[in-house]
Amino acid sequence: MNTVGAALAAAVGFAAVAAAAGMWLPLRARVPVAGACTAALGAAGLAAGVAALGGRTWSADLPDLLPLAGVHLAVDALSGVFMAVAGAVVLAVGVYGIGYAGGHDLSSRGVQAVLPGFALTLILVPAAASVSTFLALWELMALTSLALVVAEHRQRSAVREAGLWYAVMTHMGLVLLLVGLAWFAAGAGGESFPALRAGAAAMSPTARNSVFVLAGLGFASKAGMVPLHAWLPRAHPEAPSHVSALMSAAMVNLGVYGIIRLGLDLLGGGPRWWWWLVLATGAVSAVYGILQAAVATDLKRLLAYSTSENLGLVLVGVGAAGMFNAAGDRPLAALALAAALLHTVNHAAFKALLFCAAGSVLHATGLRDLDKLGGLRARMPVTAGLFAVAALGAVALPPGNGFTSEWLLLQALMHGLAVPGVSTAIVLPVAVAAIALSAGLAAAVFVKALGVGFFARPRSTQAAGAHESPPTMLAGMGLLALACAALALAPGALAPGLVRAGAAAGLSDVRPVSGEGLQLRLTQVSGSLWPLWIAGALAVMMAAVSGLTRGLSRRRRRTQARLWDCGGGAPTPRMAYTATSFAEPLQRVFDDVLAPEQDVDVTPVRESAYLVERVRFHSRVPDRIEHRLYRPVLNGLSNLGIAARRLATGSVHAYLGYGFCTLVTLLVVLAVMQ
Amino acid sequence: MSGAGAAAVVAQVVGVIAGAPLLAGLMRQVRARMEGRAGAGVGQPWRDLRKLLRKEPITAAGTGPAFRLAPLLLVDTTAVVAALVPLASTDTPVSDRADLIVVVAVLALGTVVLALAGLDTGTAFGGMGASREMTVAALVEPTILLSVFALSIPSGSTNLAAIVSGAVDDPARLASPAGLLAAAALAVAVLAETGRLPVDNPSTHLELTMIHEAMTLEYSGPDLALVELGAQMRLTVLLGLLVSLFAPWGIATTASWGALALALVLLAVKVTVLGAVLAAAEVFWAKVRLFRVPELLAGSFLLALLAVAASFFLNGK
Amino acid sequence: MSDSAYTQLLDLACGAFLLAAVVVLWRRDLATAVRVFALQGLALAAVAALLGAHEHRWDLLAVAAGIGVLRAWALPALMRRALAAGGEARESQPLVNVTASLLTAAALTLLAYAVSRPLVALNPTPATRALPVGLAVALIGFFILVTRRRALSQVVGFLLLDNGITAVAFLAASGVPLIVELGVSFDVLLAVLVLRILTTRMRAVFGHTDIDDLRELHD
Amino acid sequence: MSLLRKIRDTGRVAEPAPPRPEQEPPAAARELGGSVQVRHVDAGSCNGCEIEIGAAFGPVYDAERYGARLVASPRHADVAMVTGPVTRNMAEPLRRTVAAMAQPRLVLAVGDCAMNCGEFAGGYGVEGAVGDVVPVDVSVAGCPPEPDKIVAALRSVTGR
Repeated sequence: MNTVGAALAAAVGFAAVAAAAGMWLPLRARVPVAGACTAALGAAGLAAGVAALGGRTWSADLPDLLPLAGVHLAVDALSGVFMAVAGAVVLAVGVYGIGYAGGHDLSSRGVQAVLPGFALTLILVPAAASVSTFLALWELMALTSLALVVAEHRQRSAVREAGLWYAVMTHMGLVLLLVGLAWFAAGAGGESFPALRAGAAAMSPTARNSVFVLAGLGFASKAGMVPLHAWLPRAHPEAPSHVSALMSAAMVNLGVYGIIRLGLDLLGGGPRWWWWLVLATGAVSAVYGILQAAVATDLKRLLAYSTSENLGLVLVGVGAAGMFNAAGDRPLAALALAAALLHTVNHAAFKALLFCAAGSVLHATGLRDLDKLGGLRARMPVTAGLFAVAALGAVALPPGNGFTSEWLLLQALMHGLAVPGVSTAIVLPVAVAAIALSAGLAAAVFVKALGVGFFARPRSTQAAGAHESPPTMLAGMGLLALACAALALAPGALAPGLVRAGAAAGLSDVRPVSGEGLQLRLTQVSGSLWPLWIAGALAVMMAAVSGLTRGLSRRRRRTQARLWDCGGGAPTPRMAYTATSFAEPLQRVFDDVLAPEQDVDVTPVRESAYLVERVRFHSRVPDRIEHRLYRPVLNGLSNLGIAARRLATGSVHAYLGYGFCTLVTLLVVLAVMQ
Repeated sequence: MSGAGAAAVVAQVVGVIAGAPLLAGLMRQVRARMEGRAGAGVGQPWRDLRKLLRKEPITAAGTGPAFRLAPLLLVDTTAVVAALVPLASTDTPVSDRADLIVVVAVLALGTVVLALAGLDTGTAFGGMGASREMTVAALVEPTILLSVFALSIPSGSTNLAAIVSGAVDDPARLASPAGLLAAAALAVAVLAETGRLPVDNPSTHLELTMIHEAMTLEYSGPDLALVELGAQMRLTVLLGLLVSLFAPWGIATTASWGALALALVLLAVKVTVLGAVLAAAEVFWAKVRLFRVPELLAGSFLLALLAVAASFFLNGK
Repeated sequence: MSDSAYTQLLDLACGAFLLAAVVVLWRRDLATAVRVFALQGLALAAVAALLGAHEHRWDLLAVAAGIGVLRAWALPALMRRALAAGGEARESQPLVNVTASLLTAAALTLLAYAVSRPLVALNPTPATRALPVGLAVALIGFFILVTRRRALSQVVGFLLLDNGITAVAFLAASGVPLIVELGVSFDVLLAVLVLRILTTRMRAVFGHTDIDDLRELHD
Repeated sequence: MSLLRKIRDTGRVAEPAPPRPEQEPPAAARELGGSVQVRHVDAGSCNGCEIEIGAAFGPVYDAERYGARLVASPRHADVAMVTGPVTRNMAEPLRRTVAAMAQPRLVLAVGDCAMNCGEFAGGYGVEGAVGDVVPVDVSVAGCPPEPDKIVAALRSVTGR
């Protein structure tokens, strides 16, 4: 029972204690104790992940725990990455939850008991080593997260609708997963992952392709990829913020883990078109997600779409890794996979912090709409500062942590041309363009979120009445900010772990990335990134420039003055740019992709049609894919339902007749088919 | 190596800081002469900066740290880029850290911080400028990164020193279609990034047509000096980058003092010529409506994509 | 008991079994239907007894006796009491006229033979060769359920279906374990009780037991 | 290319610079050191002075060669070039504009209306001359003043 096993056991123990505390302790003690135990659970998960990243593998079989097939657990470096990420996020969110759950009705027994369960499943899913264990934990995760998503349904009716969407789509994904993995287990003649690995080669290509596509669709919908992303921008805004932080920073990564484990490790790579599909979905999700984020005015909906974008970038990395592996260039594949994993870690850090900050804004003002916020920097300086740190990570610019992984991803794609084949020559530039566009738009999105949301003056009474969040929330967010800073300045520390994870996923053991300044050493690729040096240079140069200007300028006393109002009287907060107006140029540039809807209704005065009493303008940017894809499907189903209702005539004979006819036709078919 | 290399870095930074206003003055002078005016002389920008440094700094009520730090960060990021980019010599202590993607990202950081400052004032013009600036910056990003991709193919790395020394070794690479296409794409991207004429008119007075200028309406005194210096330095560094990428003759590849001095002189000449050509060309251009800018950027994106395709299909890497 | 006698008796029993089902389909009069159903119960008991004797398994004989008691005497008695409680004795105009139903019964029997050919090929003993008969009776029972209007004929159809299934069980695998047999029989008994209560309530409400009046169960 | 040929043919349009005005620049202008950014404020003018100011910054008189430049925001400006009598509704905006300018700042009153309400003296809508609303440092007489007088006034501020 090496450190990984001990840590996991501790995690399970803490989860049990936390759940017990959540259920039975009185209200006042319940939230702190449950929160503390959840944080300890996260710490244990983090320890397990880091130990696994250090190279220690561990496996365990508990035959009697799950009735038929028993529980098989195995932890290697690849699952270590995702366990460490989940553990760290659970640790921070556990601490944050103590302060956040105080308000709303999140301190009820149900929520406080289910949260540790959800956190535990997040840590255990990467450790599953057999199809039945994996599916059991996956379903447990889906159920607990659903219970948490609808935690606030008494307050807002939209929560119920979001919960419905979330439940239906997660379980449709589970069905796909179930069919895919069952087919795989049947084809490979074994249920545990080692058996699957052994049997995968013997399976027929059609079986392998359909297993990958089916299970891949299930995992892609969990990762929020575009055609199946509709639940993400609905569930995240309605879920309590610390739950959506957990979901966005840890749960969606498991979709990526699934694709890597299934595609690269269990199925052993597969043909090139698989990975072209993964890359294409990732790129399309990245661009579409960030476009929707650019025009979103609800802060948490914006962050949810940004999750879809970042996961898209990760899948571009995974797709590239698969393509290079399929073309035989294993070191480059290891590099692309390392980039994808590093971006997953970075995204988890800054996205969790963003959601926690959005939660503390919601906690303080009760608002999520950026158009009504504003002026929070003066009233909530610490939250604004932490949001800025996370936004710096999210815009993927140098001192931030998002930049290191995006740089690595671009290096992997840019040096993919050495791989023979025309398809890579066409796919890679388009992928680089997609990443670049999404990075550019991400910058616009987070300037909007930070600038419109926090700066200038408040545009509503609630925003004006905002107050700083309680200390535990700030502590939770502080932990995440430290993680962001550490990842930004010293990503090299993660390099050996990522290389081991790549090897565990079946790629080469050549060390593409080395630590100490995140150098790149490959046969035809050379390049190095010195994030610490860049941050240092920026700081030194800043000091020099400010010293120089202070020295040269004659009048040093700063005077306060009113804003320049073109002489027409003090500008009211309503004149400032809101999220909608900020996004208007982008919306107009991409209007054929976004298809915004605007309706103006004019109510004339009763006496004469020429005198207008009131003009109401309403503009909305619907999610076009939902309109084009989901609505027809739902309409089709409801028409089918209506048609089926006509069958129910009420006569017993008709019903018996239907049964009889189907039986007879089936028998005829059976007879004919012999 | 370190003596001459370090000197090269210092020379580059000082050269860019000192030379940027002169280049701006020269461009205004060329433009004035072509418009028949006498022009205010090349030293006018320096006089403006000196006067602004003497004036009283005013901070608008209700603005936060973003408003105060943005001018510093704008000059700071451009100065760090000036240190990184191999304008005068490719063999400097920082040349292995000069990655083209890092350079592009550091410049983008300056744009983002200035946009945040525009929003921080809370005035209508600040928000408008920030929104337009971020839209243009978001649309320029694909073009720049694809031209970086095209440039990195022949030398196998995105490290600037490797690209430039590679270009110095075999100049045929620059005449190849890939090189020309990448140059055209990067040129349009530089115009958009620095807010020159087709995209944004730097010398406009009508607030509604501004992009870059609208964010800085609230600055005065030393802050305004830094903002103007930052804009001019950004133009100089990017023109220098274009010159060292596509006309690298005379750049010092060895760390000898003589080569360094020659390289500095040649750099100044080349950037001056390029600035004059840009100023002359601007006389013929008019500012494009904001919603025709995406067409311009889409065109340059296509050029960059063709550059990548050309470099792949032609030399059959 | 010599093999040839055993096979002849078995075929005789199965023939009677199938014939009873056809006669129930043919005759519209409910009393005769119940009587013929009792005969079919006896035929089924005979099949079970023959199998038990042939394979010298005493539990089978006990099961055969149980079936005989239940399906030849108990269920018909219950149905006769329901008939005696009043109401019409004849089946009103069924949905499918008698000739068409007889032709359908023929088609169903052919279908049963076609479908069970692979089953018989598995282990061609005299018992399994008669398997299609059980399947045909089950299908005919289902057909009666679908096409007849009277509640009582529905009961008869249901019981025919069950007899068919039990016959298939016996012929294919010489009977199901005792426990399963007991369970099934008990279910059948319960079903008949429920249906009997249904008929009495229908008669109380509608005055007749025509199924078509149960129309409210739709939107 | 016809534009290029036109540029070559027209050549320099700006007239040779007249000698520098010998009067001392006002106290506040000494720190400007040859670079003046001007913010034009129309406080109720009949637009005659605006045309002349336009001519002053045009190619012929070319006030820019002496270091003067029109800017959009008073924050950037050193000189507020005010034209026309100050009407009642422009009084407060004019005060706010001058207050928004960073020290050292000057006010340049252009035209008779700015100096002493000119034609519109005593009008019911007129608050007074520019001098009554904000302290004036330099003033240019004339209705409208010739462009070279405006350029001379600007040169007295820039000192070039």
